[in-house]
Amino acid sequence: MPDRTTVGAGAGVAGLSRAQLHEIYGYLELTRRVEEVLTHLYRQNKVIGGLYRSLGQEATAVGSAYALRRRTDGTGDVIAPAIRNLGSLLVMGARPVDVMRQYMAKADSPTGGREQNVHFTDYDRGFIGLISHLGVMIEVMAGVALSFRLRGEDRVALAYCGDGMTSTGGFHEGFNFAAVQRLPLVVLIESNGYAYSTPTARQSAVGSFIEKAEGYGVHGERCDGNDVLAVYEMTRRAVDHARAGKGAVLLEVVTYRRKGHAEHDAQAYVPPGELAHWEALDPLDRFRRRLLDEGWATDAELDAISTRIAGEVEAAREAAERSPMPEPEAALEPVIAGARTARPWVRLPTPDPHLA
Amino acid sequence: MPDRTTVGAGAGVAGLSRAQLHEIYGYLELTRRVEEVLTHLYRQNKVIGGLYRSLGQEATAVGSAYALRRRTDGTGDVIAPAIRNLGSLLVMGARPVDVMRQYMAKADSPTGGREQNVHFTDYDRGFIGLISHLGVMIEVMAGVALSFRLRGEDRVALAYCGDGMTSTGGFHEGFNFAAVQRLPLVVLIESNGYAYSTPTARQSAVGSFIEKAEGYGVHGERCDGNDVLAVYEMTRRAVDHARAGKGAVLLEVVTYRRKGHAEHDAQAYVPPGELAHWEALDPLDRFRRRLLDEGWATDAELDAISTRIAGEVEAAREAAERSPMPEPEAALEPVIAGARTARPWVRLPTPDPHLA
Amino acid sequence: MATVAEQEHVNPPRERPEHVRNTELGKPVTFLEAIREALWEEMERDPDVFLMGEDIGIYGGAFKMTDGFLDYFGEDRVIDTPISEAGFTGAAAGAAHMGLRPVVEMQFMDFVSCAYEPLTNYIATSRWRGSGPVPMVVRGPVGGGVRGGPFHSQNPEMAFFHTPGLKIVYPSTAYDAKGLLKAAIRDDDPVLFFEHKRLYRAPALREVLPPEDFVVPLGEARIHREGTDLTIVTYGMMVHEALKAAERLAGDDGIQAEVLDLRTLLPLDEDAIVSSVKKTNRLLVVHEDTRTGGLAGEIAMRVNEKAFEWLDAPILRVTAIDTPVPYSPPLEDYYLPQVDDIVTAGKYLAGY
Amino acid sequence: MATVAEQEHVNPPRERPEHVRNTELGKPVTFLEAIREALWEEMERDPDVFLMGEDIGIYGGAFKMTDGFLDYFGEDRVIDTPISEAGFTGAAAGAAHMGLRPVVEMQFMDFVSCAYEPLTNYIATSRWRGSGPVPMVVRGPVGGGVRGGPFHSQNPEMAFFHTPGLKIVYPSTAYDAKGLLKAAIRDDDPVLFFEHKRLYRAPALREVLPPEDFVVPLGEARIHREGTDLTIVTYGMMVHEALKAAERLAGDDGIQAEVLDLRTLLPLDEDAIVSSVKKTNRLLVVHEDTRTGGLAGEIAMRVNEKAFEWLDAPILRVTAIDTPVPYSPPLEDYYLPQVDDIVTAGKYLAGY
Ligand SMILES: Cc1ncc(C[n+]2csc(CCOP(=O)(O)OP(=O)(O)O)c2C)c(N)n1
Ligand SMILES: Cc1ncc(C[n+]2csc(CCOP(=O)(O)OP(=O)(O)O)c2C)c(N)n1
Ligand SMILES: [Mg+2]
Ligand SMILES: [Mg+2]
Repeated sequence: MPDRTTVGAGAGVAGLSRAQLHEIYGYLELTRRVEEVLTHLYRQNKVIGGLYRSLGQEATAVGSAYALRRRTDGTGDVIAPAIRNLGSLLVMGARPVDVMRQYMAKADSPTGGREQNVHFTDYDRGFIGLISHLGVMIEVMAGVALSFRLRGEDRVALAYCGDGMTSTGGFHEGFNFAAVQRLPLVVLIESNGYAYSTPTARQSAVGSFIEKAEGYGVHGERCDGNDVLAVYEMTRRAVDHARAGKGAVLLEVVTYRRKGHAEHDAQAYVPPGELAHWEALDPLDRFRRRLLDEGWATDAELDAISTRIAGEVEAAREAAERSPMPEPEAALEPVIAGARTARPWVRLPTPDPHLA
Repeated sequence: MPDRTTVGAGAGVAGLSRAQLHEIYGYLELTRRVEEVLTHLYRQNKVIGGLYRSLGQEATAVGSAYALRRRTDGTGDVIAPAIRNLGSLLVMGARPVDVMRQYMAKADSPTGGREQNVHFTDYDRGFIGLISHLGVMIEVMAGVALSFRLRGEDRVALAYCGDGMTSTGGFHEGFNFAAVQRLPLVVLIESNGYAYSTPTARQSAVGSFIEKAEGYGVHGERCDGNDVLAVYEMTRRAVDHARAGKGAVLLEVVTYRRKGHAEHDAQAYVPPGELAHWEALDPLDRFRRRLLDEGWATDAELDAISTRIAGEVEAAREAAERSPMPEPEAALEPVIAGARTARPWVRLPTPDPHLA
Repeated sequence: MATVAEQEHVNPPRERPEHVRNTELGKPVTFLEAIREALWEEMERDPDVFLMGEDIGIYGGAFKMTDGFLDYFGEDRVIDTPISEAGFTGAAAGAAHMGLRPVVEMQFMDFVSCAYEPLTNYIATSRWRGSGPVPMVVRGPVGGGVRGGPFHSQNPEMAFFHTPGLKIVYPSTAYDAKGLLKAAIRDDDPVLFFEHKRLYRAPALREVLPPEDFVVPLGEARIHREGTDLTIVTYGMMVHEALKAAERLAGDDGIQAEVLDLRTLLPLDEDAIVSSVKKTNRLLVVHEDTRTGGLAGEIAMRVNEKAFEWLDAPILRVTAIDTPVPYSPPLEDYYLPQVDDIVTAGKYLAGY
Repeated sequence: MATVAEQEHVNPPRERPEHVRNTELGKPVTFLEAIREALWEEMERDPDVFLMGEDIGIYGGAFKMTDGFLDYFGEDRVIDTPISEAGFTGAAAGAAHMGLRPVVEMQFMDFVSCAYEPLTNYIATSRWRGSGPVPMVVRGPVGGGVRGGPFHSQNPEMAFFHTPGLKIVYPSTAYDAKGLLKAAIRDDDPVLFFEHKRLYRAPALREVLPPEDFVVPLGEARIHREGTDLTIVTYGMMVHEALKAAERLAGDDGIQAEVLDLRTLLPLDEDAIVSSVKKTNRLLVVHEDTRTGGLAGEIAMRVNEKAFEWLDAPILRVTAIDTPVPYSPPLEDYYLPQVDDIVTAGKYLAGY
């Protein structure tokens, strides 16, 4: 993997103000912090299902989402995260407490406990919750981009895609549709070394995913995914391209999944030295160093951000822990408008099959 | 479309003997002749379903299949035709009478009247009948190629693929699997201008499908599909590559579908002049001219071939017409081994629901 | 930002082409024309409605359903897609999320199997997952008897009947087809809309339709023929076979069969089935689809739950045999349920 | 040309790793271990058997089913695939055509929906189309109760039950799992093999299995508990819930319920169902799957056709509610059929 890393563009301050750079730093911190707290909750058996970490990939999520037009009234750009894009959601405006409630299956989670982790939607803030089935979100986001074109809105759709997800028919059909229709869709491939335990070389024979761009007749670009400003700048160019009506774009970032597929995965398949190599390329450390080296921030400023965020996350945890679990009958949440889900007759006080 | 035609390699006699060149000519003639007879039968309402012509594309089908190791004992190369690859089937050894019986839904057709047209299989001769659903045959043929590798057999699988079929998830998943596993699979894309009424530019934004090869990390090549020797040579190289264990290959031929999608299609969507342009590039005429120009055949020889083939096809037609339609109860043909398909109780002499 | 609605007003309204003006002119329409009118009128009525599918634009669709639509409504609202049923079905969901109302055509419904994953996992669950409604219609030709062979003749309703969150509509008359399709397009949930190819141009189905806008509500069965001796529950093409059988039963033996056309399969109009069975005490289910796992099963279960005491005879079914749809006419005729079969079963049940 | 068989003989047989030697050593095995042994033994027995799936090689599968297989059998027979369920399922069919016997793993059976098209159209019809048999197995974990949420908890049997040409197996004990999987691998037709996650490591299911090679024939239900008052037809995880309910019914009220485990859903063992119903005259179907369109329907239809006169009460069912599988424990517990529900329904029926 290491040999595939290109060093990021890092071209100056990328048109970002000092405050914006600090904000980006804050989102990186926030992402990592939320996941650390989730890890604690997981170990306490308070996370109900699996826990998926993005450790080492936060720059990808945060840098790319930060390049979008972010609104809270449903008029901005729209993303579909993949499982490791907690950072993108947070940048778009998702609240840490909601993420925690999702993981903890609480009644007041955005999905009422019906769905889990980052599988939740906020059209106002511009994110659409994925389902587990890999690939379908690329199709869905092609349609979101289509709606922008049909309505003459200059909005952009950004779909995140793992290296593994590129192998699905959904990726191909969805992206080809967007390419041929020249839709404002950016697909960002996060080449993070693995799909579960499967190394990228067993997923595709292609040297770099960006070589697929030509095969779809679209613009493609690639950068170091652990350099948050490089990711920001590249995504910014792609989003501008798409917004200008020049069609779909395929992006690739090279990064690395430093934890297992989910918390249960002991990563026994990882060759020795690989983790250490990538730890040294930690995106938070790198960005912090850069901010300090370039004089864009002081230690004190960054520490203050970290402290503030630690407090916010702690407050979110407390709130999430206090949240109730759903009432059983909330399972009757209807699947179609206006209809009620039939209750099992055997759970009525006096069972009567005429109510079956 | 015309602008996308590259003039074929046409590099000499391609290692083919005079007799082989005549044989190729014969297969081209045979393909066209069988389809002409089918067209008559269709107009007489003797073809039960639709009729799919390959007029103008015969060189692609014949030239590519001729490059394979053809056997009759199940040890040769294996193809999966698409709907316009009658010529490939004939080269592999399919009998014209069987093709006609398929179209006419006769009891003694290779599928007993259950399936139609070129949807039939002969493992001994090395062809696997497609189903209508586009894309799945690429997946299936990846598996055929896998079996060759697992068994250490130096056989090759060749799957035909329309420009339209490239848009399917099946194409992507099947070909990617073959690419990453370095299987002896050659996929030949017949870029014939249309998928039904949809021009290629609405199917994909790619300039030429061969640009997809790099995106799968495989070798790719492209040639003039109306030059039978160019197709032969290109396929030959691809097949040698695959047989040598160097992995999957993506080929593209540029050709043109001169009839509608099926006989009912009046081609109203075809721009003026396009048909005439391609008529002038007729692969049979071109090959005949070439054979004569190069002194590889005489008019008399070629006429004799044509006459012989006309006779053979006529005999096939007579035999196919004489074939009986299936008996109704042949519909009970079982779907799983050893089981019988339940007969509708209402068709038994004395209906008894206990036999339902 | 200009909405589609605003853009529309830029173009002055043009004259409808002749072939979608039959009802307007008081002329009878075929089943196919009724569907075409529904599509046309909904597109005129609501600028958020748009079409996607293979060859639906310049070609007007494999069955010419959308003939003339591209010219009138333009490329943005009549979109020729690549061959990618999963892709454009998934894309329809995305567009529907954003407030549009896509109607996608499967060239043949047999190919909806390629979109099985987005339909059953993403689309059907969206509302329940809190990702909002997915107002979209997937429509296309279904059914056998047209010598289409195993991949152009399928009745794929049972692939979806088991999925909470989907609706399935399968009309049998021109009136219902028009009214149900309009209702489906206006519905806030995803609807699969099945159009039997043998009904498309059947002369006997030509009908003069009301000139005014009308819908037929989803989820309501319809009694096509009243009867007292036997209930035949059916849908689609088989409604017409059942009606023929009912005439013969009445003529030959004085058996009065009630023919109930489900029209919407999901949600199932259980009340209509149950009340007819309570009247006739005998139930025959007829479907063109194969036997094992066909819709008859769910109906049998519902009647057991709600009207067992009223049953004077076993619930029986007349269906296709359990194989793919064969191509050759003698085979396909054997495969498909025939009027004779319904008559035989009807007599059997009436005499039970 | 070297066949796989010949190649194998080149490698001297090595010692089986410890974790597949339980039965050999007379030790009890879990449901999961029984399946693992079946896979291992079939791969040893028949060099044409090979495995494909996501993360089944070095990782040994998401549930560690194929742990150690890669080392022993090598990369050619234990193939880690790209994420492409349709792709490798279709590829399995191609390999099966050529005489191999692929066993593919769905990481979760929920993802078999991605392979719906090749399974129902290509694979199921192959023999009938004259393209020869497709001896292959698609296996993987199914079922809820593990807090997996809507996409890691599904019971997708009804997506395939309607397709002539497929077989569906859903075992409930370690013995059956081993014997049925062996039978499935040796079967000449495509088999879907469902493994309930809650059974995988359930301590109560540990069993000492016969050391010799055995199969459990496909298509045969099994009576787990004899009874005279009521038949409970079920399968998979619900067999164990039904058995618990039967004990309670016997203890509380002296109601003797017969518990029939279908084991194979397709082909359905109609004879076993019918003869049990003829004995008990009452039928309750229990399935973990959702209600509408679930397997109960077909069973109701078959019993109507074959044993209506024997029914003293309506056929009833206890099933999941008609929604996706919810993630949160209180919701999922409400969603799933519970022992209490079976007891309630059993009492109701017995007293009918
Ligand atoms: C269609 C489908 N098949 C299998 C899975 C199981 N699965 C979940 S995540 C995953 C690996 C994804 O890898 P990648 O796309 O590279 O994303 P990453 O986890 O590396 O971020 C797999 C195989 C799935 N969710 N969907
Ligand atoms: C999955 C699927 N969708 C739609 C169709 C209907 N259909 C049959 S052939 C065809 C066009 C195929 O075009 P192409 O692949 O270019 O092959 P050509 O006909 O040009 O040889 C279409 C859309 C189908 N058979 N399968
Ligand atoms: Mg990855
Ligand atoms: Mg084409």
